[in-house]
Amino acid sequence: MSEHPDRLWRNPEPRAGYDVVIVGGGGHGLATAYYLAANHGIRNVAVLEKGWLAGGNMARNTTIIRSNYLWDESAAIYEHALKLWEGLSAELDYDILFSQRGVLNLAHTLQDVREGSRRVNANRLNGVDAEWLDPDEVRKFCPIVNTSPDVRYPVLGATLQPRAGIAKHDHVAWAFARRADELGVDLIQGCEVTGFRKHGNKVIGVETNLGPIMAGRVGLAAAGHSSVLASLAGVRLPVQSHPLQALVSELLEPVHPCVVMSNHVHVYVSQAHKGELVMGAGIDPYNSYAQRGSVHVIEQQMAAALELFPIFARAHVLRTWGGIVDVTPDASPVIGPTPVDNLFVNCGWGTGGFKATPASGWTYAHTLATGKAHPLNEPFALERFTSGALIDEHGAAAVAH
Amino acid sequence: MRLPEGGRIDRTKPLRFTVDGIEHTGCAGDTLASAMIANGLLTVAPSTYLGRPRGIFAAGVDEPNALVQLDDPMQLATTVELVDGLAATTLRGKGRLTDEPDAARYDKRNAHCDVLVVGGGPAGVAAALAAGRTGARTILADEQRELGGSLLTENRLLDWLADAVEELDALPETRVLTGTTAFGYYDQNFVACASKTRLWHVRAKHVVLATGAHERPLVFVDNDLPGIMLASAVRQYVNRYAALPGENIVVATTNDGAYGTAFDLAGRVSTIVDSRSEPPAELVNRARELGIEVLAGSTVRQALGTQRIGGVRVGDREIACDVLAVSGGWNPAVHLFSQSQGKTRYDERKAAFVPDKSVQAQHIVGAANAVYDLTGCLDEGFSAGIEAAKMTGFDGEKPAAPYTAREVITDPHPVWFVDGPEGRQFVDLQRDVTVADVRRATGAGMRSVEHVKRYTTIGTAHDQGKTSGFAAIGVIAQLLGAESPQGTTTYRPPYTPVSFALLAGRDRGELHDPVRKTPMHDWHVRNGAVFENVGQWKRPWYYPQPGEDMKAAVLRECRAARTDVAVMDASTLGKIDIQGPDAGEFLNRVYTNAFAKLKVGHCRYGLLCKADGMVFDDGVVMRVAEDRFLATTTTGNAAAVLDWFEEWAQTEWPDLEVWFTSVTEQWATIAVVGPQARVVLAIVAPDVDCSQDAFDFMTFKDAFLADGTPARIARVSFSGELAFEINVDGRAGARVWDAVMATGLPTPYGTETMHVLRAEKGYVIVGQDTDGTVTPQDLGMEWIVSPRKDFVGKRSYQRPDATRPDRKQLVGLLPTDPDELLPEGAQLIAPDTPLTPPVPMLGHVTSSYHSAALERTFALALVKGGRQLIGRTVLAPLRDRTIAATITEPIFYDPEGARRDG
Amino acid sequence: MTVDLREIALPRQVDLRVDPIAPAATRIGELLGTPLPVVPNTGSEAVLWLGPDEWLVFGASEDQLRTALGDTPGSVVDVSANRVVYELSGPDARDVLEQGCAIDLHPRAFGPGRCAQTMLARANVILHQVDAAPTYRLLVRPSFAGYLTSWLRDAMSAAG
Amino acid sequence: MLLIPCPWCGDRDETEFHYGGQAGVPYPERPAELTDEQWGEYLFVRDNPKGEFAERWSHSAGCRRWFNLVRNTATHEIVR
Ligand SMILES: Cc1cc2nc3c(=O)[nH]c(=O)nc-3n(C[C@H](O)[C@H](O)[C@H](O)COP(=O)(O)OP(=O)(O)OC[C@H]3O[C@@H](n4cnc5c(N)ncnc54)[C@H](O)[C@@H]3O)c2cc1C
Ligand SMILES: NC(=O)c1ccc[n+]([C@@H]2O[C@H](COP(=O)([O-])OP(=O)(O)OC[C@H]3O[C@@H](n4cnc5c(N)ncnc54)[C@H](O)[C@@H]3O)[C@@H](O)[C@H]2O)c1
Ligand SMILES: Cc1cc2nc3c(=O)[nH]c(=O)nc-3n(C[C@H](O)[C@H](O)[C@H](O)COP(=O)(O)O)c2cc1C
Ligand SMILES: [Zn+2]
Repeated sequence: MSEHPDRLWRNPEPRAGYDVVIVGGGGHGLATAYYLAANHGIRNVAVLEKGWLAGGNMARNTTIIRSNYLWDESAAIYEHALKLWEGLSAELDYDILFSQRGVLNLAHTLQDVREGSRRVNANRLNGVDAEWLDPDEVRKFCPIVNTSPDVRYPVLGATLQPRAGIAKHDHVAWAFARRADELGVDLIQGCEVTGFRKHGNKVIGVETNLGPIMAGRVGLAAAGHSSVLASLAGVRLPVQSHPLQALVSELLEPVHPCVVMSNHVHVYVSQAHKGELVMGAGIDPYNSYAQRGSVHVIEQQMAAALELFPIFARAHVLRTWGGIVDVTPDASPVIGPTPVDNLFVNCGWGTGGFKATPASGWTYAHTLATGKAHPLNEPFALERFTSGALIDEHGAAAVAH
Repeated sequence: MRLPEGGRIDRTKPLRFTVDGIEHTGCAGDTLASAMIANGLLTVAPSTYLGRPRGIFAAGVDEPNALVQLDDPMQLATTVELVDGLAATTLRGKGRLTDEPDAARYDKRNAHCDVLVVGGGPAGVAAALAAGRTGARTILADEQRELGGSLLTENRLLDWLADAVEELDALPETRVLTGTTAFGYYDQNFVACASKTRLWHVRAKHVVLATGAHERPLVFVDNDLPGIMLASAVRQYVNRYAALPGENIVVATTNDGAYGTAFDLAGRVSTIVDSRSEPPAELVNRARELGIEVLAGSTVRQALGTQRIGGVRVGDREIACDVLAVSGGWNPAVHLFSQSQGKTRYDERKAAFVPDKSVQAQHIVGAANAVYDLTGCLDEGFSAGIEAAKMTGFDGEKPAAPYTAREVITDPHPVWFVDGPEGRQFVDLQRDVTVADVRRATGAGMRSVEHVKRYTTIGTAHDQGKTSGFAAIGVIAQLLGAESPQGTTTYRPPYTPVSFALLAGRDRGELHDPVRKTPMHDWHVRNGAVFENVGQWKRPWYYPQPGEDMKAAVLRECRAARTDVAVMDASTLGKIDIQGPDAGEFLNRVYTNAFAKLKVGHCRYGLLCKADGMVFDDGVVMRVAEDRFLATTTTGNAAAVLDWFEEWAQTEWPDLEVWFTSVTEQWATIAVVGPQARVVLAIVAPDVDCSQDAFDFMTFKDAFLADGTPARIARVSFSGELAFEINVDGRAGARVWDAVMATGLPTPYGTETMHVLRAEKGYVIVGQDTDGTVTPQDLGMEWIVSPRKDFVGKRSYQRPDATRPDRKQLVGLLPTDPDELLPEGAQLIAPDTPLTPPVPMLGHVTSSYHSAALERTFALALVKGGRQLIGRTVLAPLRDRTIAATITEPIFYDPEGARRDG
Repeated sequence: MTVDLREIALPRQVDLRVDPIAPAATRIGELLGTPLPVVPNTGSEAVLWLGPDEWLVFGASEDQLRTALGDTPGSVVDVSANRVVYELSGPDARDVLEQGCAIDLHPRAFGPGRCAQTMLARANVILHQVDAAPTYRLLVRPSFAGYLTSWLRDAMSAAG
Repeated sequence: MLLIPCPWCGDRDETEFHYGGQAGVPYPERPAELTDEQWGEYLFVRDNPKGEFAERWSHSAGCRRWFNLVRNTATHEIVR
């Protein structure tokens, strides 16, 4: 398996119409297109991307993959994703550098300990690998974590998902893109959807800067821009767009063997394959589409990082950036139909949708192909905000990941 | 080699240093790189991935090769100031973190100014002078140790510079920050600047960017050999540091800039290779006068040599040299400008991306604005300085220019790359990326420079593409047959790398996050308390006596509370004073139960829900007067509840006359709990009749304690026992606590015992027994949800999901084995459920303890349809065992409530 | 380093809420011997502006103020124990504060008679400049006092 | 780091404020009369425009007053 294949995509001109038009060429849009073609044989598909493919959050995320979510519905879909991740390099014939190095979620308060243990127990019963580590075991698993009891918020333990880890985000996007392209999907870059063609309450196509494109079904996969697009079709979504920042250090000799996340002190970090430390923190509080945030968030993140990892003190921040995350009231996504016929939405993954990419594509493709939810995404419908049947994953999403 | 004279180094101050363990000597004023060159050390560690020999290439922040490890894992030899004893190790692209503690101290400064000037070259110095003279508060920041920028390279206007530096230092409202890099330009003119150990937060009314320009390399075969250097760098080493990198120099250029290098090194330069077929005659003539051959319309095709450049191939000719000084053109340093959301455009004539539109209150001047003649740079700087000052309310004259010679800068003729054998024309030296790599990316279908960046990793190394970025853009354009370059990648902070420790500043160790302490804290410490972090507070968790473990201590504390008397420091509870004629009405609208009719002198427990109906906080509210209440909140939510009240009062019901004041720390609170509580009260507050008849449950009295301290004593109980809460002025807290302890009766207890006692009574802890998905009804607290009035969140209980019969409900659990403690967080399943995932779960254990009173373990849990399952058995499957338990009512102790009266 | 830090004891502190144009506000001004400041971020030894209808009053008691308030809707709360008071004084005092306080303390923007509710490092404070020495008063919740004084001492050692 | 104009205290750093989301979404007059859809919409759905946005802030570390601003969510410019 080569690092990069010689051929990725064709750069076609858009055709007049497609069976399915997917708006947004991020990880989710590309995976959806691939599974539409691969699982459902629907190949007359276009992915419309206003910028460059996978240039949104897909290019910006800290690549943490795990499935140790609390609620059954979440565990099911994220675990489905994790199983797909485990075979993805082979299936797509592209090395996505999936590294199952284990993810630690640190507990710093007694309540963190209770929540961690609750999650570990739920995970096990849901078939998700999970362990509880005491501070000593934490130190053995990740020797650079400061487990001294004398710090402001000592490490009281951690959950560990051994099968969790990281992958190379760009490779994932390109791998899906290449296979979708091979199967006949048109990946159209520089194509911004600016409106919808409707017939009564039915969407029949989209308006773009490259002209109208007709569509049997339209699937939105625009992450941070979901509200903007949905509002063009007259749909209001329960999402708010916020900046989420991340940063990398210079390349370093290996020091950090796993992924560490801490809700309480607000930081998460891993060391990427090349050697840079990749880290993030919480979202900036205000709404924004600017793909950047405020520097005090980074400063606080660094202070938190040094509490956990004193050895990082002299490392340097090389680059900071921001993405636009679409946050729902319950920190769980929305995948399913909208009140407008033939218009579907996949959004609200907020700070944690990279890990879901294959399962999001899998279930969304099913939904777009059949018009109906897959059992895995059924609970993630818009209706839950009416019924109140939320899937509140704030515990899992208190820190971005 | 060190030149015998010239330069701005101090030859009388020799400094010893080592590179890779070998000792050398440099001078004060050197950078590590200039000292290395002066010692004949041009070669640094081999390249990161291909292991090719590499040498010092630049003289500043744009250096791609000369990475060294000092204490820091990665530094540029070109920006490290030489100090005595410096020990550097050259690095192959990767740094190493070490465990050695960092002795440096880091701090931060907030600074406000009218005009911030970034960059202290001629343009920036001019701007700062002009602005500073008006009296405007002016800050001039430059990353280098000395002001002057390219003047120091070009040896020009040094006298003017010296005068300017002196004047700037003397201006009372002007501050010069050398060695300080503006690394991030954020919203509303917030500019973050870094020196080695100080981080500046500068908020400027106006910003003048005078950040200069970066010279571009040339892309040809083997263009990475040591000895190939930027022309301006060669000039800087010679003029500023008297460090000569070679004796036999060829200059290859696409523009006028490099002629200065050739002229300043005349005698050592044999040839200028100029891509332009007609370079300016003036320059050509001057070169010839100096004995330098000019090859017009030519480019270097290949560098010759293996370990170091030995010559170049130009057309069919080979020209020997030991240094090749290259200039592929100039890129205005628009990094900060772009960070500030300024837009750039491609300028065909200048062959560069130049500033187009500013978004913030800002000027961009000099080479950063693609103005390359000194006269022009000075003029723009002076004008910008004056304009900036005027825009911020100051006035003055534009200073007279110290230099007005007209220099004509002729347009460059860019050469994006010269073709040759695969894989040897380097685009990004630090990432070892070649034209062939870029060709693979474009061949694979990539069109966007952003894709090529990510496919090849161009521009993502330590130098963030300061030299390579534009080369890549040009190469892509040429490969795709585009007419001109299509755009840059995004400029992001930091402009140059910033250490983690600097960003963290002082917020480390003890100062990482405030530790909040109650007035009685010292007593707790003296008496051996083990503390728990609750929010930012330190709360006593339990008080082990010698030989006791936590379990023993807690059982003892519990026993004391149930059979004798025990006290707890409850000062951390949030307290909000609520006043105004509409205070009662307000509380009615936010709490689930009614408060308007609460009698003065009485207390009532209340529950707050969010609009979605989920429990958010709880606490006791006292009615102090007709128009005055005192509400308590949980420790962790004190600020959130006050915010919540303010939000509703101000934004929804501005017509209500009600005001809130946080009095959390006005009061210290001591809970005296247990059947003997009255005995303690009788000693501490002898004037208070605390008999059952005189002091009702859920009432309070204002009184004086034995020592005259005024107190508010409430009869409330979170344990089910007879209990009094003594509230006193926070300043008297420690004293009154001492008085209570001096009775010799009570046992102090901590939060763990408090949790056990309340759980025995089935009282919930918000956040432990609830998780934002739990309604009052789920907790079995229908009684507190008023059917008669509306309140925030009430509508939510009519939603289909809120009325499901299988909602999780609070129940009690008694493990079958009375010694078995259910772990908090254990999941519960029905008996006989097969353990093949996904295993259907019924709920989870929220609280679980050993009970002294029950002489067994017990727990609280949230269980689906739990109230219907009372009496049934559930299982908690754990990693190593399964615990069986019976579902019970969630009240284990004194269900009749007989004990609260003592 | 030329800066001095000490804790001082102030007479009673009372938080007052009243409509500044109500006659009661005038009555209270008379009681205090100085009108309630209505210019934001200003104050004196007797009273500090905290908000458009909120003041921190020094010296007068809750009862006195309540009497002066009379029937006018408002709020009077004794908060004497709610904040401790430090004085930071000397030529480097501003430099110390600038290490953790983001508001502009330059004499052109701040000065004797100015006050602000703001953040100093990670603690909420009321900052009040009393003279041009400069001397600043810092009013902070007692639970934060340990943190704040440690922080100040550290900043003092880096000042100048 | 946004610079936010508190109408009372003047310009202060963003860190002194608490964000309150969309402005002008009143609590329904008679919640009990709303359909589940309408109530759900009130609870969970807010505008999220790219561009000018009328939003609420509270000066939580200062005067504690809530106020409204119009800010451009694409540029962070505070319009009024
Ligand atoms: C800093 C950061 C760190 C993160 N870390 C993690 C992590 O560690 N683990 C994890 O699981 N998740 C993480 N996430 C979240 C994750 O990145 C996202 O949830 C996920 O990428 C969203 O799906 P996507 O890839 O399809 O989105 P995107 O890549 O954002 O794709 C949406 C695409 O839609 C396009 N688009 C928008 N409007 C239009 C239009 N009108 N017409 C055409 N195209 C349009 C956009 O240009 C964009 O390319 C992180 C996010 C950020 C910002
Ligand atoms: N002949 C040519 O083609 C050519 C080309 C480029 C420059 N020049 C000459 O260069 C000079 C340009 O003057 P100038 O003042 O515009 O630029 P300059 O290069 O002289 O000065 C810029 C200064 O800004 C500093 N700087 C850059 N970014 C910074 C940051 N983020 N933080 C702190 N400091 C930063 C640099 O270290 C430098 O000292 C003129 O004298 C001009 O003749 C000539
Ligand atoms: C996992 C990961 C690792 C990254 N590593 C680097 C890196 O080593 N060097 C670098 O300059 N940028 C790195 N980046 C950041 C990208 O350069 C870029 O900032 C990010 O994709 C956002 O795009 P933008 O900054 O162009 O908006 C990394 C990004 C991610 C998500
Ligand atoms: Zn304010």
